[in-house]
Amino acid sequence: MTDTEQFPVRVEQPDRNGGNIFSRVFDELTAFCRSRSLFILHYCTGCGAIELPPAMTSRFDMERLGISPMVSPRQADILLITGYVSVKTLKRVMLTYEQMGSPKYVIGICSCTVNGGMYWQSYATAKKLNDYMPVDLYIAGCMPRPEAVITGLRQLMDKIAAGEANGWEDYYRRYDYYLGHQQRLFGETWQTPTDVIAEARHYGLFGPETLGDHTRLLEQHQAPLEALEMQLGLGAPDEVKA
Amino acid sequence: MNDAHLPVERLSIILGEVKEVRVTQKGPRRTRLDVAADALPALLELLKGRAGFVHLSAISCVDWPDDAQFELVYHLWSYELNLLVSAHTRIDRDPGVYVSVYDIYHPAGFFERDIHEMYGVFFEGAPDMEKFILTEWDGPPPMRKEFDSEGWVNDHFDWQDYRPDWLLELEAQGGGVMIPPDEQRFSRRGIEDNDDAG
Amino acid sequence: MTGSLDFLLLLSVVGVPLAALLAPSVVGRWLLVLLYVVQLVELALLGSGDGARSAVSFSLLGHSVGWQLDALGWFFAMITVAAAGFSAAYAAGEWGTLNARAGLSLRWLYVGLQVNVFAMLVLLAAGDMVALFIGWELTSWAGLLLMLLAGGEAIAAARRYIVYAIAGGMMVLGGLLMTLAAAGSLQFDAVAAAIPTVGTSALWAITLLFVLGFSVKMATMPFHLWQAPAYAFSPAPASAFLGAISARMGLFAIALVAIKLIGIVQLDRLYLYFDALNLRNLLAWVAVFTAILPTFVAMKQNDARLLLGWHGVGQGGYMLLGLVMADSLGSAGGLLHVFNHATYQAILLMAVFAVIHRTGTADLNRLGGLVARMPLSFLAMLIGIIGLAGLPPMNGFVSKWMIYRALILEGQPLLFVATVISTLGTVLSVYKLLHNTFLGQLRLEHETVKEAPWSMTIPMLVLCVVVFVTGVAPGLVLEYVAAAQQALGLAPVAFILGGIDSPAGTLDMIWVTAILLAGFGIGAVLFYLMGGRSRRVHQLDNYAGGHFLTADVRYQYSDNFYAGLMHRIRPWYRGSFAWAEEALVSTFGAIATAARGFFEQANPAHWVLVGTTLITTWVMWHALV
Amino acid sequence: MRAENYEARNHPPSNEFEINFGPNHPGIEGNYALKVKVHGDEIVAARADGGYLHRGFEKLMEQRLWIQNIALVPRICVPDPAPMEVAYSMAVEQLCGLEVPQRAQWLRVLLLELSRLAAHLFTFGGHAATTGMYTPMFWGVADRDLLLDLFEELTGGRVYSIYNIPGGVRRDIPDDFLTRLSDTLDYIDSRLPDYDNLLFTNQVFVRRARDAGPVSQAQALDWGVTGPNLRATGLAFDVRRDDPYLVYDELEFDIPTEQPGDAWARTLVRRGELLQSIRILRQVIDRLPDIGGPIRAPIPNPLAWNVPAGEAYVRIESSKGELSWYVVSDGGDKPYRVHIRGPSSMHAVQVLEHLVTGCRIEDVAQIMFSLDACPPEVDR
Amino acid sequence: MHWSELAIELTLMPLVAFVVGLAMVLMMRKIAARLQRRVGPPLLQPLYDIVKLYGKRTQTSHGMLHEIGIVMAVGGYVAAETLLPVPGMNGIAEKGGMITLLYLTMIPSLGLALGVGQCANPNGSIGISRALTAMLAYDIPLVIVIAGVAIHFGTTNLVDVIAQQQAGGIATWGAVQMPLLAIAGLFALQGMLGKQPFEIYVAPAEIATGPMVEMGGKFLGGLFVMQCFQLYTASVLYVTLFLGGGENWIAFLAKAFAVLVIPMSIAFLFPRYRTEDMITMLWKWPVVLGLIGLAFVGS
Repeated sequence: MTDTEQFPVRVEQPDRNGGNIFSRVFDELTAFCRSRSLFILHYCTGCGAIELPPAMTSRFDMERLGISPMVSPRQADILLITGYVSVKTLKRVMLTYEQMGSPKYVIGICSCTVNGGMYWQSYATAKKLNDYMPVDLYIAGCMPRPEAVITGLRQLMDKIAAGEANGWEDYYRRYDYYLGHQQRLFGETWQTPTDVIAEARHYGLFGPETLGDHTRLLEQHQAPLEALEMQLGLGAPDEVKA
Repeated sequence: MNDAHLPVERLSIILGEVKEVRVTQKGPRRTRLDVAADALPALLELLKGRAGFVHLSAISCVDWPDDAQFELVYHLWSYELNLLVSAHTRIDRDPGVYVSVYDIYHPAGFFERDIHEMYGVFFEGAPDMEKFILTEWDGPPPMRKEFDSEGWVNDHFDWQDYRPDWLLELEAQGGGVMIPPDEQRFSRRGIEDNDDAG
Repeated sequence: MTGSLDFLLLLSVVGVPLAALLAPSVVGRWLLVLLYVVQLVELALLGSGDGARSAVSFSLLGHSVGWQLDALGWFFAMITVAAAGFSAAYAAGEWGTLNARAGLSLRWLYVGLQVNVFAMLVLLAAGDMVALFIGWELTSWAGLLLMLLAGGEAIAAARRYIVYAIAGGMMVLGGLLMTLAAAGSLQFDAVAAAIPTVGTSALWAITLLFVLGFSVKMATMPFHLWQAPAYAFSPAPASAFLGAISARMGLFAIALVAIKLIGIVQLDRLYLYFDALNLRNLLAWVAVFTAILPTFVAMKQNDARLLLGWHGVGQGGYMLLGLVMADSLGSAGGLLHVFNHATYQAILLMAVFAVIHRTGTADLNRLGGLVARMPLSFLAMLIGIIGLAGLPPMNGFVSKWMIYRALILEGQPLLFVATVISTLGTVLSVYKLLHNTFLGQLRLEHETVKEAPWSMTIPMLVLCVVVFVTGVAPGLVLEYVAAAQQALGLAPVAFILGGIDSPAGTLDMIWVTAILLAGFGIGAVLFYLMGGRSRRVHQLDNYAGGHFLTADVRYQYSDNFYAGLMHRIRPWYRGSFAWAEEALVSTFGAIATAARGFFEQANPAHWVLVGTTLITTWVMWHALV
Repeated sequence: MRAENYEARNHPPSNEFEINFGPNHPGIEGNYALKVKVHGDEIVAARADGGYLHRGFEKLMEQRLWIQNIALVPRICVPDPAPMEVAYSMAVEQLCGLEVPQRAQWLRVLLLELSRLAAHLFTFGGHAATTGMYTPMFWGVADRDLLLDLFEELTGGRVYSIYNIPGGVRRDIPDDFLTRLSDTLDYIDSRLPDYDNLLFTNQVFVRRARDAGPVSQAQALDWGVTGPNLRATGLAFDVRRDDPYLVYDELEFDIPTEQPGDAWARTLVRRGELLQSIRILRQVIDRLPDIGGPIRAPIPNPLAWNVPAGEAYVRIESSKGELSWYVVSDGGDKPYRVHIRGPSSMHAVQVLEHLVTGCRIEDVAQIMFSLDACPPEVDR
Repeated sequence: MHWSELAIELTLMPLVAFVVGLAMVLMMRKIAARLQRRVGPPLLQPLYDIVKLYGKRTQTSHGMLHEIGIVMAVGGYVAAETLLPVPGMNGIAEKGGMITLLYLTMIPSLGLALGVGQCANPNGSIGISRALTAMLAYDIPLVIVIAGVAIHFGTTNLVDVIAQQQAGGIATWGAVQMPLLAIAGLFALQGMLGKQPFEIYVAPAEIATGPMVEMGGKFLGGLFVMQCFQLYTASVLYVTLFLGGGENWIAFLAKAFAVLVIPMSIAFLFPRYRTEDMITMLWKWPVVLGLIGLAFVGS
């Protein structure tokens, strides 16, 4: 990472001319629908969350843009980091982010997510969100007004429709980088239940920087969490349990 | 209770029975008591039982490293007398152990727990000394004066190196804030250094 | 080889010492399974009809006693022998070996099974009322053999069963004597002819005595308390066999006496309150309550075996209800339900015992998530509970549909609603069973559990096929049900291969299943072909309010599964149990008083015990010589 | 989470299971967690888990100048920030012996009561939403937004106003502000019947909220319950009246109380306070034009302001309950020690744990929202 | 009927149900928006949601049953729709009848229950336990209503039921002939749709949306599709039983949408009951009304 890079998120432009016309149309349609239907995770990580209810309710009504809140990370598309993240929260945010289904987008709301904001001195809050997860959009302000939040979401919608909001791919492709920062803050034996490397392999999102020193460290420590596949083992056990 | 002085007088009558208490009248509804550490629980019990100080508003801890002491302040409110009493006591910073007043005031549970994790003061007899806020914190008790918050931050976090285009342009033209991010912040240490120098 | 009832009974009797001889070895057990196959073939060769009459007959106190297998008996006999065969196969392999090592006497088990089959055949083939009584007593005591095997909890249940069985036997004996007094004969034809001339009070006495006596075995209310624990704690094959068919002997006897001999028209004669409630309606309501209450008791159980045991009691209510409707659709539904219940109850008990075999517990709070480790048992249980809950496309749906239709056609909406309440209760209860056993969190101690051995899964899976096939094409079974209906003197049901074809509502299960499978197919296409590939994750990768789920956290909802419902209906349980027990106590009081009238003895049970034993021995001696 | 936590141990033999309410859960207010052990649907044990919003305010404030801290303090309680500013300013004033001009005191009352109104409108919606009724939330938050417009006009900020400074307030009211305030109050008054029909007299809501999380008066005093939650148990105590600050002793208002102390009573008390706040604001509108004078007392150069050594304990009534600040100065340019006692530090921890234990899953969220606990106040 | 005709009907009926269901979902969200004094979603929002969910790149599954559960939930409704006559198309309605339909509509719930069970999340399990309890609660009035209708028309065949109602215009409609049962039916409808005050099994604030807790991507998309079918089925069943079915498509759709306005309007103005209160509510008034109605039908 060099200083000239503004955001360390590498956007890989999808090949928009590949495939047949049918699949292109289909991709366009999906991208359009993705941009028109955004589920926000209901997780108030910080004080910026106080401006989300106004943005959602009668006055600003985010639902007219197809944006609605969702409870579980499995259902959500957008992770709104609404303000400062304490280290304790950041762990949960990482867990939640990894549990969300891709494509997923992270929006950092409030100045605190950009550079620690007014808590730059605080021992408890993380200063730079994009060290730990790829951030697609920052909405600065303390706290940004609902109009700003909605404008930011509209920008995100445009980015999604144009196929540019690909921070989530970056997380898979450069997992080692993000994991390194997480390990620095949370300790060497840090492990989330989601196996990001296996996921990257499964979905073909494997990149040259997915693996590295930090993932090696992870593999040393981690307790394997493989899916409970159905097993048809029919061998005889050794003892009677009746 | 039309006469505002009446509750204060009632309080002073009760306090007259206790020795080794220094009473300072700080306002019409504020009284400061200074008491030795071993006499405090009995005083609280007396205040609760005799003067209706049933509400423990807060327990504050102040760190005095120069005296090697912690000051514990028990703020009590009486719904009968409409009077606030702050009972101050001091304990040794090392080993930093005191008795819990949970038996007298249940709200003390939270405050003692809080002081324990923030200052490392252990309260004997408290029902619950587990961490509450700093459960995943493995550094020293952060509220102690010797804990250097800023140093810890510099050790553990990176700083955003983002500079917008307009700022880069300004800088290219010789304007803007040219100080690198690491030197931008002014710290307590820096000011003290300046003070010393001045 | 042509079928002959004598040969069948002989096979059965010979089976008893054979079982004692062969049971300890694996090969021997499979040979015994073969014996059941032979019995089944023999039975099939007999055919469903009135042709098979036993050559053995004798005279008892001037009444000739003989055996004849009619279509009704044949229908029940087929189920009995098949259930025994499947149970025997289930236990033949690893289950038997391992449990024998653990101290279970396989000799007793197989002998008990065979004795039961024999006793039931004797009952089902009864050619007159004395034979019926002999068969009845044999069946009652034979059941005890299986219950006593497991020891422990089963002993207490068996002790309770003895009391009930003696009481029931006494009532039947009383009914027999009353019939003899009223009709002067104990031959079916003579009794049937004499009944319409019998006075109301005598008819009341006869009907009540018989029905109550047989109800004990059926475990209809208020005699429902004994059955679930007694059947549940027997060893696996015994439990499966008993749960599948044993209690249905009571239904057979009630059908025989109340419908064939006394006649449903005669029941209408017996009013309680003028026109409002006659004995038939009373029986229908008893049946409905038998269907409802045990179902809701089952919902509260935490032991999988007990849960199923209580359902066994409840399902009996449906059969009785269908029978007493006595129109072609309802009675066919009731009889079909006997078959259906036998199939899926056997599957369910086998699946539960497979789980016990692997994990050592049937406690629903100590299981969970086993679908990943025992998928075949899960499949079996799934099909079983779809059948038990009466959802399409399994066979349970067909029989229940027929009963519903009959209730609506007969203009009994309240009974219909009550029946549906029971069905819904069943759905709730079986989901709890499935969820707590196979779904949810896999416990750490079960991570290494393996699927049950083939010897246990194959009987389950074969039965699953039966459940599905007879669900899709109920006409296969309805053919024999119709014959049984004719044997009972009822109008046979108008069936087609796929179900029922009647002007006021048709059921064609072939269509329903086809459309359902097509729907699933479309659903599968929509799911699997559209959208991205899915990836399986570990159960700890789960939503926990944003927290990390760690391995030592119990993350499974099992105990008091329907807590919300229980908040509403828990007070009603106490009420209903109190009521049922009171009813039971007063019934016993009535029986004791009645018995005192007959025998002028303070403790009639002993006399009945001694008498029954003597009669049985005597009959056996005659039959064998 | 550390890797060893995923390694196999034995599951507990108990039939209880664990459910976490929060931090990512709609049944919890803000970023906070309540870990409960459940048996059937009954909570058998509850454990509050905070610290997700911990920023170390008390430490931060020791590192910043007295005047810098005024920007920091409203962040301590997000839904109701104004009382924090006022309390901090009052503490500094006490330490310096500053006399706040009358007009500034009235303006502070105006700000505090507006903030209370906004906070209560927010709370109703939250409480209703936990019982499955979302419409009051949509209405309440939208109506609250009108109040935020007033904040913006008065202070420049929608949520964090940073309107107070030690010695007074930052600016005077704009032209015609009082008219617009009066209009907004009229509007909210006119909306109250709608709220009554929708929420406060809704039979299903009453059925849900009644008997949920009841607190007796004795228990409330024992556990340090304050504010509306205490008044819902029948004790008519309000810091504004019984330990008056600013100009509250010149204002007429009642203290609404209810007896039963359950979620329903707590919500009703807040509804009563809404009316009282409107009443107070109307009095402010009437009297403010007649009160002249400066809006702040002169203070020394704030960047080199050494506050005299001493200590001050300030209590005020926030919308959640008794808010108190203990500020110690050693005579330097930064506070030596600041201790913030948010009302929620009782409500969200001990009281919540007590009330939730033994209740049902259905009521957990409702109890938390009806206590109007504010997690950032607990975590600081 | 020629087989090809039947095949077309069988294809069209679920398709129509889905499209109408999408419109019903939109209507529901629009009604909510109006009551909450806001604009609400754009016209194609339900479709966007479903396409987006199916188009998710990563799909998290907890095992085969989790997937099969969704297949059953959608497939069960696809099958059920062919038993529900619409104007001009009877499908195989004559081969099943209302009892079969009633039971077929339980299949999706059971399928969903299986899928949720595999997720190993107690929130989901509690949701399912509550959903099944709700089913027990609303099915009792529903079954009373169905029994009443079946006895009134003397058949369980839905085609006959419609034909009899359309024979004499509005006067022979079920709602006119059996007003009490029609009212009881509305209660059951509210319960069937799982809307407030009977919305106990999604309950976000209590159990984090219950059954949906571990559903993401196309799993949730499947549930959204299922919701379309559910709205359609409930409303069309009510129209068929009480409002004379559809004489033509316009009347049919008008009735179907009009029926839904009632539960939707109620839904957003009430909180949810606790489980036992919901049971009391559904076992008290609609059952009493239904039984009285049943007595009138029987006589």
